Amino acid sequence: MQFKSQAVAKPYFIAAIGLFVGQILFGLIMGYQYVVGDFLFPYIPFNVARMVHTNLLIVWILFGFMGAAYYLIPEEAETELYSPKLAMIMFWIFLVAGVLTIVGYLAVPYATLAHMTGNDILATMGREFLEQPLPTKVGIVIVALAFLFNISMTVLKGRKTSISLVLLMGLWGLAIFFLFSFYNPSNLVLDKYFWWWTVHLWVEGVWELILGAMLAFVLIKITGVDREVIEKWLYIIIAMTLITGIIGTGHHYFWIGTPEYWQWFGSVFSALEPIPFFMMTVFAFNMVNRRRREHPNKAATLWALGTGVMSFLGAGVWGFMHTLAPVNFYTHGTQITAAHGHMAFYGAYVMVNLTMISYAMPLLRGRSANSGPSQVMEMWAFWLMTVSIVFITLFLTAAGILQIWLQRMGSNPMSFMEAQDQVMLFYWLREITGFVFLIGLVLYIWSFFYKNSEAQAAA
Amino acid sequence: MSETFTKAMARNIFYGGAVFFFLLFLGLTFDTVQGLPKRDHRENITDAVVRGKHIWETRDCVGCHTILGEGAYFAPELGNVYKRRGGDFIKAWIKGQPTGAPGRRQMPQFNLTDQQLDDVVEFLKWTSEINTNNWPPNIQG
Amino acid sequence: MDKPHFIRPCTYIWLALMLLTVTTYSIGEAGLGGLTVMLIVIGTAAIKVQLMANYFMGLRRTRWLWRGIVLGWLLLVTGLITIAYLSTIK
Amino acid sequence: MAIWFFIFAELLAFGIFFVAYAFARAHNVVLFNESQQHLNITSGAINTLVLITSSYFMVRAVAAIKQNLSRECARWIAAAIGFGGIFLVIKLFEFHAKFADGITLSTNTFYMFYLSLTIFHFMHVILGMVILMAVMLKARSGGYSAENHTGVETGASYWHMVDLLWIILFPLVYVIH
Repeated sequence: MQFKSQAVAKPYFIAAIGLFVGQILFGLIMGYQYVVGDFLFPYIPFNVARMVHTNLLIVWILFGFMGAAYYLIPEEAETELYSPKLAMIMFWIFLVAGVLTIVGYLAVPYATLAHMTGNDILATMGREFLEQPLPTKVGIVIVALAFLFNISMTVLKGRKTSISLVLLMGLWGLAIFFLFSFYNPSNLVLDKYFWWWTVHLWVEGVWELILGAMLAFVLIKITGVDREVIEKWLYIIIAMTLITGIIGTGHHYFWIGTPEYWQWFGSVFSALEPIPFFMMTVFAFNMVNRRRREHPNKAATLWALGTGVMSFLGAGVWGFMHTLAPVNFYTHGTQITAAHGHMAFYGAYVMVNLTMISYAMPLLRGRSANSGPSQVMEMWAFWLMTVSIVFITLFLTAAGILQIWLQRMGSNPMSFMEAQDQVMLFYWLREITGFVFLIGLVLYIWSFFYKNSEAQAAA
Repeated sequence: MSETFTKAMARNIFYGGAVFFFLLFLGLTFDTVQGLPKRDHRENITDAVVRGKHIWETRDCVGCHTILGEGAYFAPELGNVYKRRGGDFIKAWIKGQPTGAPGRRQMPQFNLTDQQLDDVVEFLKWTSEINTNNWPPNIQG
Repeated sequence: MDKPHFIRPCTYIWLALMLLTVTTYSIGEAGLGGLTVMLIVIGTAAIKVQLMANYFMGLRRTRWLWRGIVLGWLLLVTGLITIAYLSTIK
Repeated sequence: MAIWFFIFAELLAFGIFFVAYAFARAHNVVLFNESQQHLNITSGAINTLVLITSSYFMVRAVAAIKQNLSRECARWIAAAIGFGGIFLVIKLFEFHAKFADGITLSTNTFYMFYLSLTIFHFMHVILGMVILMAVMLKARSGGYSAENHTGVETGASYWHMVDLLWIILFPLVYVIH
């Protein structure tokens, strides 16, 4: 850790992992509700558990992105952070706002929460991933602006590298596209059209810039390969990301009332979207093979390589499976979408955050890497979590295919609930695998404390 | 053909490509927004439909159901439920929840007034008449 | 510094491309249709692209790999187009 | 090396669209043939000649810079940009005529393909001209030499690719049926 102010990243990482645990717990609750419908009803109905699960996911990934920025921007810009104090204030505001929102979801019926928080003035609630009350949404904008001000000023007064510029573009893009969540027209088609500007242009647009910048930073530090080479790869990868991803938004505009030409543009461009993820995998393995130093943090290297592979599998392959319009006609709104969602989110954004945390946390605690045994435990955590996500995706894909076959094909298709009863087996298997994932996560956290006292290697 | 390829060239391709395709996307968005009125029969958006959408959002129905295929996959698709079941069934179903059947998926009781129930049905009726390029594949949704 | 060797052939290539375009245009203007005409026109387009790639883009002077990819792309695209058109004939 | 990667990405995208056009036509031949009659084939042919000539100018530009004649190179690029401009003007007239007839992306599948392919290509011509403009300015100020002129070659290959795509697009959309 070269700069004092990088220590600001530590609370962000800790909060991120804390919220991650919360997300997985609610995931397990929902997984069980799929098989035992009235579990925890009426205290935590499924839609409330889902709000908590998805909102915790997004908030903990944002915490991870902010922590990563607070760690790598000073090091890239070779200067102290503009205002560590502002960063800490924003940390508490964002954490408190997040926790209050989750408590609000759980403690009060959603309609009451909406009434209490001014949803009648400006209705922005009740949409997937954007269920947050108005004050929380405004709070997110304030925190984001303060955060962007803080790191932008740091870069302005320091060295400007491609990695920090790309990260800034990604984070500024994230804040700008979040503004579309305030636009909620009464025409459902327009509402959905611009809702995707927040969701799709996040996860298949600017977030991939952030993913690329973070991965490039970690790879430079771990492999010691020349910065010029890594940053050239970074630019080509994110060029392909935006070239394919922007018009790729069209694969959400097949069936929501938008004109038919989107079926052609959406299919063609989103079919090309796996290319940048494939390039990222080749990039990661290429850099690690051509490494010029043996970095002691083997676990972080494994995470970096895993990010490439799993994001290509989850976002690329599983995305391509149901992105072409004729296929999507049948898979739209089924468990296939859920399967893609799980592996894509884990493979791209969860893993890149865990890569960053796995690389930066030891440095923040005064050593270049954790001890041998703790790294072994961390690798166990890596494989447990990654393999269980693969199985969850396989089970949901199987459930999805069967659901399509029963509910949408053939001469006398079943009703929704009849079809769901036929795929219960896969939901049981998914729930069990979810517990394996939890074990992996617990191991991951434990590995930071396990047998680390004596391995006090110099930072 | 020279083999050297500088980072500056890669950066220019990134900027050029991003701006190019974002402009193209804006153009397509302009054309879509222009053409939407002919497809989404927005002239039928009555006050009831607006109130119905507000109820749909403030009860977070999208937390369990999908509408036009988007949302949660825990409960049936409601984009075409009006055609599948009709308004009266929908109102009776909402009023009669939760079923309380052990082990079955439960829908909360939202205690909607009759006016609110009519509004929700109007919203679902309007949604079912959007030209979605004849999705879903069948009435089951 | 004498004139680069490739100016003269490129001028001829340019004229050839112009000529081929005019023939395609005249076929189109005459409104001719049918299998043979379609094959002629697609063949002309393929030749023009190959000339363009080899001479104008200078692929003749680069490693075999790049020419292979462009040629492969060209064959694939024109081949699939021909298949699509043939499927409508029978 | 990677400029070629970017050119192949463009070729891939256009290639998929060309094949999609061909197979979409296979499903409704009558509609495609009928709508194709309304296209202004003369304007398409002239545009092809214009672009080929413009490409030829870029070949001469590369030849000039290889002889260290940077001012002459800049003049050839200017000519290429000029002809690119002519292409855009002809195209705009053609689009204007179509839009005046009330034809849009949603009229029918043929016009959807015709408009999206030609507009997508139209924007590539504009992007190509922006690149050539940058290269010309640098060439005029002596930025290139016989030993170091990758910029000119890169600009030239991109411009040739844009012309190459049109060489396929013209017969495919305007002529064969």
